[in-house]
Amino acid sequence: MVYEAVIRELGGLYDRTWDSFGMLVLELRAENLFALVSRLRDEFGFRLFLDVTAIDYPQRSPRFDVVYHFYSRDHNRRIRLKVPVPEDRPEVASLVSLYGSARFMEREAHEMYGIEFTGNADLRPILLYEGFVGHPLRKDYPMEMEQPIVTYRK
Amino acid sequence: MAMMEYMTTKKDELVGWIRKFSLFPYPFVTACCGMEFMAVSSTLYDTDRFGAALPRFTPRQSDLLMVVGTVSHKEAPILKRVYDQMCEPKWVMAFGACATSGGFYRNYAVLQGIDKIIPVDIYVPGCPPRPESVIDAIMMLQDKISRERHPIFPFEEQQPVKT
Amino acid sequence: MNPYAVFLVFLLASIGVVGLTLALNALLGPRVKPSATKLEPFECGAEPIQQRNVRKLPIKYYPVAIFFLLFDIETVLLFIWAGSSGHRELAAISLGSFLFFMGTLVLAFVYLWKEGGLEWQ
Amino acid sequence: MEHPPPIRSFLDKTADPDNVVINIGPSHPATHGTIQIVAELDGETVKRADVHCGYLHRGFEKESENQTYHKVIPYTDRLNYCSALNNNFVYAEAVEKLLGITITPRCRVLRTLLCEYNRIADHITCVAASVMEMGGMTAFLYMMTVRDYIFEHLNHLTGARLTYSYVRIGGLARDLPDGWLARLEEILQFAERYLERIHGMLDRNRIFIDRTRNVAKMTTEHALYWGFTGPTLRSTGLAMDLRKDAPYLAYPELDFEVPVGINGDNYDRYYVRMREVDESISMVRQCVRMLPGGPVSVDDPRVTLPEKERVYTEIEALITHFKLIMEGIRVPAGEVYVAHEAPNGELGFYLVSDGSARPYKLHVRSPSFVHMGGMHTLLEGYQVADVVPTFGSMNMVGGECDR
Repeated sequence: MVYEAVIRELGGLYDRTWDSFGMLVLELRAENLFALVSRLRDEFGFRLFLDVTAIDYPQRSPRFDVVYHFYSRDHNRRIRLKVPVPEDRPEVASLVSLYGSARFMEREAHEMYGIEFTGNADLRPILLYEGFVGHPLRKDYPMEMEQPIVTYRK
Repeated sequence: MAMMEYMTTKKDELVGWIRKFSLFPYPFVTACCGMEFMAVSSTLYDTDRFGAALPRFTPRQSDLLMVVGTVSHKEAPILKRVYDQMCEPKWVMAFGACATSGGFYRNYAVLQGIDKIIPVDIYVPGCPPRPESVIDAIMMLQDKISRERHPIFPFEEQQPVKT
Repeated sequence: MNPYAVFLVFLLASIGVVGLTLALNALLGPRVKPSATKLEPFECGAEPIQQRNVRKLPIKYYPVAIFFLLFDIETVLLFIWAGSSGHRELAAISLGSFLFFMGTLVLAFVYLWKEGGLEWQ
Repeated sequence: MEHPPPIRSFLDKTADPDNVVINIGPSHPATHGTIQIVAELDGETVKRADVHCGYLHRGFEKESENQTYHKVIPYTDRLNYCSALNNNFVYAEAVEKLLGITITPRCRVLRTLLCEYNRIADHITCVAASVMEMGGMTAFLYMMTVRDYIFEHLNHLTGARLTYSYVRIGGLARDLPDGWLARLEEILQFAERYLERIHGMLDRNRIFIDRTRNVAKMTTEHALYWGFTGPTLRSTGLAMDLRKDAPYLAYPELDFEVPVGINGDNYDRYYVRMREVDESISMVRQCVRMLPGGPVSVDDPRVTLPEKERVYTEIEALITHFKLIMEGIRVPAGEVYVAHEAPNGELGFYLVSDGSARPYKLHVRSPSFVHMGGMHTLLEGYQVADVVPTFGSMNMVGGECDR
């Protein structure tokens, strides 16, 4: 099974691991994210980059959890990486050089949560528009605060 | 003077009759109502029976702007620009709950109804509306068109221009 | 009814229809001063990124335009030939001249096809 | 201009002066109204394309964080509105996994049946729209007629033509009305007859082949690198299908093949979708044959509403009914990622709950969003007219792409 191989081989790169409904979860620090992901891709065949998103825990000290999902076609298994990131410096290495689908996903996570992806030069807003202030999916952003572009009629 | 009144109403009715049966819609389709627009303009429920099915995909050749689906704040300037570039006389149909009032998306991303940025002539309720209610809305719009006034002679009162 | 009268009626009818529609349009149509946005080119609702519409066009468009013109005018002459084919004494001459005319054009078309003028790349 | 443009493209500064930079813009019939492609053209060939989405971003995640678990279901319909039931079932399975509920056998088979039935409607809509954009109006009208019968038929079951909200956590809204399955068989035969005509019209149609064969070709590595899944990936030759790799619902008992293309161009994507419709029709028939009896919803007081008679007579049923409606379902804390094979590819729901009655975070991994990320590689080098069939064959659905 690929999960035991991953746990054994990549021992030093992650801190904690547990099982979530049949899917291996690795919790790791932001520094060794790039190393872990490149080894996962090359040695264990996790070639499909599924998803990157973030979770906002306003009360917790490392406020954000950047969550990655990968899928390995050869072993038919999924894996989830969780990277706790502090609020003042929410920086994570960008995976643009490893996966093409990371471009759009990282742009979305950047504009929705304010996660900085170092190494991704093109972090323009993708779901929102130029001139949108703030990160709407954070828990402290009020739901109905609209920032209209077009001036309303009288 | 009564003859002149009679003549002008006949003239307005004639112009209204010509216009209401040759509506060229510009389907400004964005979301799920677009599936209903495809259903209403194809064989089973046919808007062509009312002369309103030949979609013109440029605002220059269309006179009915059907705003079909949710208009988000990123889409609002696009809608405003398409409306401005339409030739007179033009009418606007808010197709579906999202175009009418933002639907059940009450959040930072969705424009709460297109009448905040452009004047709307007819609202179609439903999410997505059933084809029958779309055809009913087109018939109501045609009644509205036929009642409009087209002043030529000085003594007729001027029609307020929709801003 | 000398033939020129028929032509005159035809001319008056065409000018009349066009004139009527223009007059009605000017008379009944709403007179609204066009705003700046209305005069801008329509680019699917977005702002046009480049405003320069006078620029060098690639040469590929030119031969395609010429070929279209060539074969379009040919169809115009087709109508004249069709019209004249009914008269007994004219029929033989018009058929011969037309076949010669069409033959040269078909030759040109075959050469053009083999030369690859119709391929886009 | 009185308001700034919503997007900024790198092409307006980096395009070389001889080329034309145009918008195949947001309000364009071929881009389904919500995608803006800023293309740099050299004559007719697209040199570079810059795809912008987000024009239909309706804040699905923010809305679902402020609704109870049952009230999120109507929002999941509007994700991929061509096949609303598939989204419902993925969301419901995510919540049921957290709650530890196993659905009843009848509900399991019925959900599979409806998944495949909605896949037929989605593929028909996709092929109809992309063929109509290439000029095949007759094929469009044939397919719209078939799809309209499917809509009316599902309207008879769920009450809505397009946005069904038919699923409930732990089951379904109601059981099949009588006569529904007989009508289902009629529609399937009707669909097969009409789809033969579509095959007759398109498969060996000179124009269709010239416009789609060897256009927007890609290899499997390229598809995996850009994260494509579903018919777009299978058209390159890799038989990756979640219904076979990680079977869910009642797919282990169904026998079906996974259609696979040869060289991953527009024609293969069209043909993989048409073959998948045939497979789905046979799967629906197998589901109808093996549909077991029994209740549709699991009778677990935490999730399912008691029957109306008991609510009017017994006080406990009234209390559970009241609590379920007013406070919603309490889902134990935890996180789960559930992915099904939606018509466009792998649709994944990542649900994090903190034990309250509202989802703490509900992220949707949407295939259309990833396809838009990689689509510019399929546009560059081809002609402007090929943008339309390529975009049509990717089947981008606005609601699912921008969420």
